[in-house]
Amino acid sequence: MKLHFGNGLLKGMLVTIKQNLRHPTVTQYPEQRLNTSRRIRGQELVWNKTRCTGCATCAKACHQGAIQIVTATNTENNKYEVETYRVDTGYCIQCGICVEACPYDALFMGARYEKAKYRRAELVENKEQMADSLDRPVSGYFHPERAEKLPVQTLLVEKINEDRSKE
Amino acid sequence: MALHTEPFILNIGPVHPSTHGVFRIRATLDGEVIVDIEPVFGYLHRGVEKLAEQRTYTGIIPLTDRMDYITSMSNNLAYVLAVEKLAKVKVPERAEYIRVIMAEMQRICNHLVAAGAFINDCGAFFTPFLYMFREREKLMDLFEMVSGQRLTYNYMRVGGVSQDLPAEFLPALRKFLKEMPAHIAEYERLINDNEIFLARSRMIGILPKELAINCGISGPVARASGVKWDLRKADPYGIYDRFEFDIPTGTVGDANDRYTVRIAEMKQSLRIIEQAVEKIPAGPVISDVPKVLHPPVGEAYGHLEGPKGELGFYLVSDGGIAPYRFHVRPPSLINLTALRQMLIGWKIQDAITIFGSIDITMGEVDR
Amino acid sequence: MTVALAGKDIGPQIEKALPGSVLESAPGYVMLKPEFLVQAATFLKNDPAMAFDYLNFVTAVDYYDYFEAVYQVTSMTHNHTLMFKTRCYNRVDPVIPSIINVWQGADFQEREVYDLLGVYFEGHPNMKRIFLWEGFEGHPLRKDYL
Amino acid sequence: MTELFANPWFHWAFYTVLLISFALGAVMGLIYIERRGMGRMQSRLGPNRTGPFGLLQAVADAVKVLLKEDIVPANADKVVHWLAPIVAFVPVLLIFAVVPFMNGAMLADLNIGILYVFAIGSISSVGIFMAGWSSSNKYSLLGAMRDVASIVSYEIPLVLAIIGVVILAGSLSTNEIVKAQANIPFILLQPLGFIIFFAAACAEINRSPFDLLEADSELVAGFHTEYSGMKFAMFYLVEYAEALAMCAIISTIFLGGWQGPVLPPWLWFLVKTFGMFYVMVWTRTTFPRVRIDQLMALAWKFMLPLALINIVVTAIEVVIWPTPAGLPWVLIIVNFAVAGILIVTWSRLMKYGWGRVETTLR
Repeated sequence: MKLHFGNGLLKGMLVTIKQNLRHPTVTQYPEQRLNTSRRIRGQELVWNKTRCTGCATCAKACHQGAIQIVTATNTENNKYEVETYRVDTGYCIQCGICVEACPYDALFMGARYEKAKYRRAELVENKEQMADSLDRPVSGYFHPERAEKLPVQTLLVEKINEDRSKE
Repeated sequence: MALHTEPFILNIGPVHPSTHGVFRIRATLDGEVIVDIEPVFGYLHRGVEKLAEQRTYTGIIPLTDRMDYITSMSNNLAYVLAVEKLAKVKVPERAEYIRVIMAEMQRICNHLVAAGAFINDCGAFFTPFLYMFREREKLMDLFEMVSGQRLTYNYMRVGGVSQDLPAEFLPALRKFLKEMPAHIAEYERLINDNEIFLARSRMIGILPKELAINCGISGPVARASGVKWDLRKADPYGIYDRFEFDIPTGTVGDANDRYTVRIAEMKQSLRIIEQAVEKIPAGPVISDVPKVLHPPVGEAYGHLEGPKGELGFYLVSDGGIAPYRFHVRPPSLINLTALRQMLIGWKIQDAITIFGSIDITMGEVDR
Repeated sequence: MTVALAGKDIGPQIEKALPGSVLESAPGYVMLKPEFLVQAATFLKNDPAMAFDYLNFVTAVDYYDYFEAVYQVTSMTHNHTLMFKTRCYNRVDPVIPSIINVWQGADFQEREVYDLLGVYFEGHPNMKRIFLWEGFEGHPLRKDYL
Repeated sequence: MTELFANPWFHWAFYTVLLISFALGAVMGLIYIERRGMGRMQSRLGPNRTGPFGLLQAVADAVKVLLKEDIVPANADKVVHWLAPIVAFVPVLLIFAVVPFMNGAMLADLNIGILYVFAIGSISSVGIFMAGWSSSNKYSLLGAMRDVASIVSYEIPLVLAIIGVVILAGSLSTNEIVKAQANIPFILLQPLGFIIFFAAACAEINRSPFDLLEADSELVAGFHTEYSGMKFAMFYLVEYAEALAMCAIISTIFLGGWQGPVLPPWLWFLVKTFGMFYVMVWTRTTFPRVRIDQLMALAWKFMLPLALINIVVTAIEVVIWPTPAGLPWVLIIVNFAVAGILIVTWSRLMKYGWGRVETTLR
């Protein structure tokens, strides 16, 4: 077997030293944030109170059993309403099947992802915590009409190329 | 006077930098030489097969994500193929193309991890690993764009895929396809001719062809031993018969062959993706499948050429909403069958190299 | 394209080579008698017209009154595949002969089946639990295990 | 001031303090160079949070490690376990005694300086072996065994590679060797010697590609697997102090030490030392690790004969061209040609794919 000792070693060393001229790939995370995917499945669910009919399709679709839903008739105005809607985000694996299952577009994946908690009990989210609001951005997962409004995802393919052209 | 020596038992793992998870090799050593090994599994056993028996056919897809977490997309596809075979579901044309693109992207993704980790096991201090992860990151961006997550995609559905590709996906993928060959060339320059790497990997851990077939070994490991067997050619599932690609094979079946086969397969995957991107038609991405599937009574074995080997799902249906029996043919586990024959006689350092060259994911071995 | 051989065609051939070994020749599979399993497997592997050199998978299914071991084999030379099965009606102490000497690939899979379903494969040199620890009670994949 | 330095006690005290602070301070610098340099080569940034440009990262790490609990394994040989880091650290510090920072600026200008370096330098492997043995951990023991094997083998090419330089310089004193390089650094006259010395030094101080004793991909952390807190910090310090010492020795005997134009001599010395270390970082970034038997083979079958041939060639050259005046171009060309031819031809004798041992369980 042929062997020119040192040839391959030098070739490799050339590759590594050349990296010094290129832009590093990394992002300085807390300061420098990239846009996530428009379809991001964040660590929460966003629930729209007005659209939900309490049909519990999401709870049936959830194979983790993370969604608890209790509906009752309100005797005062004789309306059928959702009494409890609770998601244990500790059990939730963010698969998005509940969102796909919802026939009334009342359930969305949230776009937030920094949701670490100190206690397991805090991971259970109730109706109020899940409600659709401004500080709770909704992801475009399975909802293309929502996805269009979100910022475009930062892609590494494009980011690094940009940086290289600047140099 | 001969020195009195005793064999020495070393537990490599379950928590060890090079066992790719929580694998344990109970090695009997004579000095540095391995005399006997016993692989010990089960540290990541989660009972996927039992769990799946209580879930709907759609609900199992996220479980398959978590089996081999490096190749989630291929796992999804293999499972979905099995269910489609069982329930006789047709898949729209566009979905077939999307599936091919995704599966091949996943193959590149896996081979980048496998090759990088293998060189790391040879002792390189993370440089090839990080270079390869840089490109993997680009692919994961694309996966994230499509499915919303970076590792557990849950994208395939029975009868198609969950959502159509976003508009910005194909341009980004084309950009990636354009720059990837240069990156592969860079890896090759970095390590392929490196004498130390060759000395560590060439003619090490030879797996003979007959043994590979007899042990049921599949995927790049078998192909490196000269078994020209690729389910994409031998049993073309989906629309693989429409694409033109080669099956790279090795000659001797050593660790270096397994590495070079993976690099060559990445190039072939790029070729397939290029063809698929050219030809992808418009149209629906999922056929009309009921949300809760009731496949007819029967059984089906759906398999595909996963990045690690033949990944198959054997499903038995009793007509209910959940499979009666859900069995996985895990390539990672079965590729380890010949591990003992491959390791005996080599040194501990070689053991790590050979083990790394097989490329397993513990999530799939133990399930 | 891999040709899935019909059990109806292959069953009689196995029966011819090993009289009394085939119980049923269904379209999708061949049902073998457990006593003849190893011989039939050897025949399937060595017969030049069959040449099933590659074992896809081994598993077992619990049907309450019997265990069914399922084998899928492929021939890389002829590119055809066959599924054959065998049954064991003993629920307390089910035993099926091991085919590890025919296809070594069955090694871990038979151990897995033993671990999770409790079907003992006779003739396997290292028949012990693979995923669960020694001393684990019961076999989780059995339908009566809760 | 001069009288003050003439006082041996003052000289001794001054240089002792200087050397210890230099060793400790420069180790911080080396860690910074290693982590940042390697980070950039791996397409990332390296530590950049603590202090300006991450300069204080090493300090922060040191503080963190010192505050950690000191764990001694239950089955460990406690006394040996405790002594090991000290036994490993002290000899490394002693090496600096003969490193000339400027003309004559050294603790002791021994007339056998080079010999002293290697005599002292290999003692730290005793400390490493003590650590591996006393930890009662199999990985530690394997790592320590590998270290002893590699040290024993690599001492020989290491010393033989230097003899060429000693023949050229005509002295064993480090300061004299530097003075002899006034015209031309010995790397040009001894290219083969330099390559062998560099590789052997990497093996001696266990840097990649010969870092077998702490091979993180197979031996977890080698001999210091069971060390934590302060004692771990000591080993960390030993590792980098050894690298610093070796780089200083290489720059002294091959790169002309403090000799150099424009810049002050001590700065030249530091630049060369740190530059040499950067080369070590560079090789560590690029190369995989060799196997233990390949490591031995490299020492005995490749470096030892080449080092011997190098001595013979140098001796012949010294006889033919006794005192080269100016830049001896002929010598340089001949030496480089000899080095190239020898490496290429000798490497053809090596082959891939050996190392399998037929074993039976005894």
